[in-house]
Amino acid sequence: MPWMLPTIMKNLFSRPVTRRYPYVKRPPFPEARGKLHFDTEKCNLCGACSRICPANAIIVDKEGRTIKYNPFACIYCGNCVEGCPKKAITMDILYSPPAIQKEEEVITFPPSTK
Amino acid sequence: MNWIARSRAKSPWLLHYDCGSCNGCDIEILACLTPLYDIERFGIVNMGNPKHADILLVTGPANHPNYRVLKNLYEQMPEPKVVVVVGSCGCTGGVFHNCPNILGGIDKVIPVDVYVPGCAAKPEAIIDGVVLALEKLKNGK
Amino acid sequence: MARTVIPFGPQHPVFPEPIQLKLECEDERIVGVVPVIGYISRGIEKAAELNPFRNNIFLCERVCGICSFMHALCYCQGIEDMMKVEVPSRARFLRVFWAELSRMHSHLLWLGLLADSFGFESLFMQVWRAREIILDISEMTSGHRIIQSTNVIGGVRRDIDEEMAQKVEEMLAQFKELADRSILPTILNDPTIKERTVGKGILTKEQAELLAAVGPTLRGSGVASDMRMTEYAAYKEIGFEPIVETAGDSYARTLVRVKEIYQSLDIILKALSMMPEGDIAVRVTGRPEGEVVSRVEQPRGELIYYVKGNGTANLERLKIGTPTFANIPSLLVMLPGCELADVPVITLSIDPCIACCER
Amino acid sequence: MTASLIGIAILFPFAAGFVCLTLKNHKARAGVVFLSAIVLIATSILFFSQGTFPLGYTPSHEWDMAIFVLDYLLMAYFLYLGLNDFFRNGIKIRNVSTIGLVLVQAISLALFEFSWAPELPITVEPALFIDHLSLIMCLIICIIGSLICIYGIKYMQDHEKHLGLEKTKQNWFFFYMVMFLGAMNGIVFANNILWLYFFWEVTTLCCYALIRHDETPEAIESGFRALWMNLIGGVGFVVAIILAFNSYGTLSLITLISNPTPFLLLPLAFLFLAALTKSAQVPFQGWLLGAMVAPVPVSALLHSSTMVKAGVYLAVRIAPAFWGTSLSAMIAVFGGFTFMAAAILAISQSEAKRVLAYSTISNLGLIILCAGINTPLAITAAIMLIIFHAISKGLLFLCVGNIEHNIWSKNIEDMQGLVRRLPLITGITIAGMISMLLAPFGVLISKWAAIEAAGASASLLSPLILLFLVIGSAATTVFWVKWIGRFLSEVPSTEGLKMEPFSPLYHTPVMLLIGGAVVLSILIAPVYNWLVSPAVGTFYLTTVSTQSWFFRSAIGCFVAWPLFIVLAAALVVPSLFVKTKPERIRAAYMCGENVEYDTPQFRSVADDKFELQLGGVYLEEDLGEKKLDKWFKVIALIILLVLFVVVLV
Amino acid sequence: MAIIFIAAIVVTPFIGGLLRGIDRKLTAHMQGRIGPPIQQPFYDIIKLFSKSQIITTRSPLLLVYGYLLFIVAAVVLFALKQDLLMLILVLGVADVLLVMGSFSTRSPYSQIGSNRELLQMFSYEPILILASIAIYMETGSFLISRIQQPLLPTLWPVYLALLIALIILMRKSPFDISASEHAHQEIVRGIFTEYSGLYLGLIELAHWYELVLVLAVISLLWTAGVWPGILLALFSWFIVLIIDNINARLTWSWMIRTSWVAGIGLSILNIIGLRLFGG
Repeated sequence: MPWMLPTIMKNLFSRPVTRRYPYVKRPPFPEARGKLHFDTEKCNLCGACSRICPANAIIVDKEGRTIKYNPFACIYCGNCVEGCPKKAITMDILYSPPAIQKEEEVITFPPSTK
Repeated sequence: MNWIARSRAKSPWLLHYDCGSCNGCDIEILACLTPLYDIERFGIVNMGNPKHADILLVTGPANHPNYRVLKNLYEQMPEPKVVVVVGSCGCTGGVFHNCPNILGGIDKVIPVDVYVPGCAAKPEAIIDGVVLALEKLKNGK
Repeated sequence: MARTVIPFGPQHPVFPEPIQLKLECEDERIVGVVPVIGYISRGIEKAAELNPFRNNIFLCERVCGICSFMHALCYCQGIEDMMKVEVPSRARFLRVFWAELSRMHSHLLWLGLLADSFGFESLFMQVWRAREIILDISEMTSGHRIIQSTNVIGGVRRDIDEEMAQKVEEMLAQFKELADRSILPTILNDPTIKERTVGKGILTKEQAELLAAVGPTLRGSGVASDMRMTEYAAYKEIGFEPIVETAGDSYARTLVRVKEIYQSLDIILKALSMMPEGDIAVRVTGRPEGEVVSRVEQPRGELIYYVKGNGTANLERLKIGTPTFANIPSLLVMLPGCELADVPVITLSIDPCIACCER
Repeated sequence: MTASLIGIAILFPFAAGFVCLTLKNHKARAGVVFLSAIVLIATSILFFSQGTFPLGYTPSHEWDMAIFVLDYLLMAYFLYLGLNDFFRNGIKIRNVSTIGLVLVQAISLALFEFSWAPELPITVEPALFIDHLSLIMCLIICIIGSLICIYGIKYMQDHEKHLGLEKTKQNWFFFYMVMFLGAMNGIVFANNILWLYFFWEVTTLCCYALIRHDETPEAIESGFRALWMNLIGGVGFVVAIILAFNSYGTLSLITLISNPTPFLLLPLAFLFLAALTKSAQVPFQGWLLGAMVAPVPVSALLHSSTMVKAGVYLAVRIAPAFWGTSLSAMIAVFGGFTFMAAAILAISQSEAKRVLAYSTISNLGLIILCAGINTPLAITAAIMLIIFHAISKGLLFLCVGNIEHNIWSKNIEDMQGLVRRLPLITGITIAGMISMLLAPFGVLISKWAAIEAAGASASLLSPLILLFLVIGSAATTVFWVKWIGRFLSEVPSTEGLKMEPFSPLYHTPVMLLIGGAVVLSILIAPVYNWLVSPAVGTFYLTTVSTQSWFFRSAIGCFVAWPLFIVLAAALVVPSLFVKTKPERIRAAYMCGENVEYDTPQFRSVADDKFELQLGGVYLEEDLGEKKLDKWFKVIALIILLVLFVVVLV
Repeated sequence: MAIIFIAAIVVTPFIGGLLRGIDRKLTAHMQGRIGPPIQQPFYDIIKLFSKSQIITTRSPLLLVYGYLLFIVAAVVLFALKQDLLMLILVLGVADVLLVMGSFSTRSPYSQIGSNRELLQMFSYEPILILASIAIYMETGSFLISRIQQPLLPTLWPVYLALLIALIILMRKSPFDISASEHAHQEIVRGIFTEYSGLYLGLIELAHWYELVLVLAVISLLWTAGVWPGILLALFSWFIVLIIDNINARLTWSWMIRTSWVAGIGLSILNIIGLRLFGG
């Protein structure tokens, strides 16, 4: 009945609100939570992030000096960012892209200088 | 042939099944249909019926009762079909990795073509994932 | 007479989430309903015993994506109670802010689904278009559209500064304008909507009390009961009156939720204006010991967390009592006698959240 | 030649009936039935090919006397039946009304014949009058009736085996069955109204006896109901005879019809009353529904070629006499109301035979509506409906009988997916239903003609008639298609169809009938030219032309055979293209909880398997018999009352 | 004649498909979206034709061809300006075949959908038949070729009734009960649940024919020249789109009530009027 009529007529004669996503990308809000980045300079491979990760997405290998980060398990909560004693983890504002293969990200650290 | 491939890529119909996610990805899939994202631009329609669908969008990790439902639905879809998993928990188990009733990622039940990470995945990510899936659909898998 | 026995769900376009109703109908009149739940049972309560208690916040947030903030809030309030932590008052106001924001988003989401369940596609689109504004506020203030993830034990993780508050107010005004113009008049007046909802799925006051319905389902039947009346977080300072409708049908429940959207809008604005200065969190040390019951008002009704700690980093027991689970008995009273076409409408009128319900 | 053919058509069945009665041996009896069927079919076809019509024929006057005596004997027998029941079971509606109605009939007839009539017995020249309408009826009776009798041979064997009877009653059964055909031939040939009346009452007797054949309490009750309701028609008949003779001085039906006068309307109205009780129109539909307790061949016979067809035959026969009067318009309204009411009531029925019964009542209402509209196109529609309805309905009853003997149920819900279990008979049944339901089959061509005729009718009541017509035809679609749906509702399976064993006595009649329905529908133009057009042409100017086999009336055109080509293409094309490979077969959609593809089960509570049950729509609450039946009866009675008031005024 | 014959078969689906495409575009715009491109229905149908076939039972597949062929037959009958009433009966045949087809699988939703489709026929068939009779009363013939004058001035109540039938036939809100355009509905595409791939494509194709046919029947109400009729049909089509977007879906009992009281009522009143005041 006519109660919706003004709205649809207004919509019909004005520009659609649709954001043409793949062609027009709106930058995410500055506070948005996205992919993790590990700073190999600051990190001392203490493993705190691995212990507090609720999704088991970070595996720290102290001997091999690598961090395995699985973006397909990460829940983007930011717990590791806050829990890192060295503040070595930062969060991107962009989400991890979809993929055809689930590939873990392996961050390799330079050999220990100490 | 070219026409067929083109049409396949231009007219993917979705089937969405929630396998035990927290709902976050589900409502983001629904949000994709709505004016702001409007995936009908790409000819995508949410069908709700496996027999009409080309893309199976699965959210959430597989568990025991869902396992067979998912298999049934997948079986009832006509070829060519692709499976897109939305959300970290569907990809690997995610935050539910140690829940007792969880089998793990969807790929333990049916073959998965595209993984969309995120918790909850953003509509943009879902659109990206579906576009990736279209490439597969185009070639008739 | 010929009887029809069919499965309604788990994969069914009406339900975004899997639940099955085993329906028995004569012609299209429902004569029997048996709900089948457990399709998305993940075992979160058990998993919560395996995780460190601080990590459980993230697990609880993912009990249900729609009301994730409420779950975390309830869990944090429980732990804080147990550990006798005094939460800073700014944090309490911020909690109210996000709680009401997620209530608005949840109710709008539900309103869209309801519109879609009776085939009113353009209303669905309008509602979800308005909802995007709320989600933008959420992303702007917390970093994510739905899973705000701002609770920690002892307060909140993020702050809202003056500039951001200004922006939120602008966006809310924009939302209000949109809702006033296109959504509210349709829902209040449209005869086809009334045809589909008025008198459908009646739950009387007595039945509602007897079957322990909660949330808008209960308030739609004329019982003024709302956990916010217990004045957790900052509801005491802000002040709160529950919204009650007396008809007890699907339309009454719809009205309750629509009015709550406006109420939440007011509460958010109040919270922003009354927000005191100060810390947003206190540092909490130690391990939880003892047991506690924590209750908050989720968009769907009363949410109960029972937490038992034993002095270790892991909890001994976490029990979640969810509103949808409490409302299913009422649903089974509402459904028999209605038509098959009304099943989606009535089912959605309790706003089922299966993810909550089955954990 | 013609005289002997007439004699065979009427008397041979009586004789054969008596032979059946005396024979105790099943095989011999079957032989006699078979023989009489062949004789009757041959007679009717010979008659059709030899005769020049219309023709009058008067047998010797002894026959008049015989019929005069037999009339009273018959009434005495009815009286005996009523009294017998009265002394055994006490006062009941059934025996009181039977006794009362017989007495009214006998006394008024006796008063008329013994005191007013100038001679005894009243003779009419010619006593028998046969035109194309009679011929069409004769063909229907002899061919379809005989096929039903042949079917009855095997059916009654199985029926009695199922009931576990020790002593067979088949001799009585076939006595009445075969005699019925003779009486019907008598009705359609008679010109002397007294003769017509006699044969009319014989059919009532046969009908009563056949309905109570199984002697269950329900069968006896139904038999009596058929008896007394038809006796109401008998009373109408007697009144009509007296009135007609009073104002006209003759009992020649054909004279009455060809010289209509305003005085005639009242006797015609009473004749119409007789016709509509016989045709079980609302509010007299009770007896025909009750008759469903009888064995299937009886129902088939009552519905297709005998009994109820006598009523509509009479209505169509006397239609020219009330052409253009208000009675005609009221008859159309009455018929239209029955058409609608019966079709709507049929929706809520779940028993196969009751659905068929309501469908018959509905179609007879349509025929009466056409008689009431009374334009050449309408009468054409009425006659074509009589033909095609007889074929299809006879067929459907026989099919249901066969199905009943396979699944031992008459409930539509039990016929779910029967197309897989009994492909042959179910396929024929569906084809028969489609021939009742869809264009371009004969029934629909007739319905098309009826709607166009109703639209063109000049009567002020035509909007009302149209309303009944459109709602009725929509309701017809609903109840047929949902039944077809039950048959078709099958479970996916990789196995091919396996035909059930062919049983000649069961399957031959139905195959002949469905063949007839299809062929006659395709050959609608020749059928019209050879049979219908002359029948209409006796009293009306025909307006239909069949150029290039299109059925073209003055106001419209129905192209039947091109649609048959489409239909043939719709059957042939897919059977060439559609290939079902087993690996492509999937389960039906059950929200993902289907168990196996070939079982109608789903998983539900506690992971158990549950049977999927699917009921059709019955709309019991909105359109059920309980709710509507009494209202329909009241409205029909009011229409009937108005009809008589209109005539009197 | 042969040219009309072939043109009717070949051109009609293109018009129908285009109308469906514009329909989706306009609907999207009314909802504030961009919507699919206008050629989207053609993409859909080609995709459906190219999908692998999965089947439940054999008989629906057979009946789908019948459905399509009879609708095409009805279109041809219209193009050759044949009897309007016969055309409606042929359309009825097509719909019955579709219903029979989806009855042929023991599947809960397709059975419920078929039952509802039957009730839809129950609702709109009387309106169509009465409309043809009203047109007859004005022109004196059921043949389409005899319609020469604008009928709308005297037949406007019939036109309103036909709008109700048009909503039901286009499967639009508030009467899209047997298989809705809106995916989130209680019976999962109801009558079409068990069809897939090629057969769903054939049904879609048949719908295009049906849409054009019904609009063509409406255009008969104004036959002065070519354009007024077409404009009337397009206007009605647009009205239906708007009604679709401002209403909730209703139940079947409501549909029968509306179409009988309003649809049949208007038509009958119109016929009574014609009967009383000339025509």
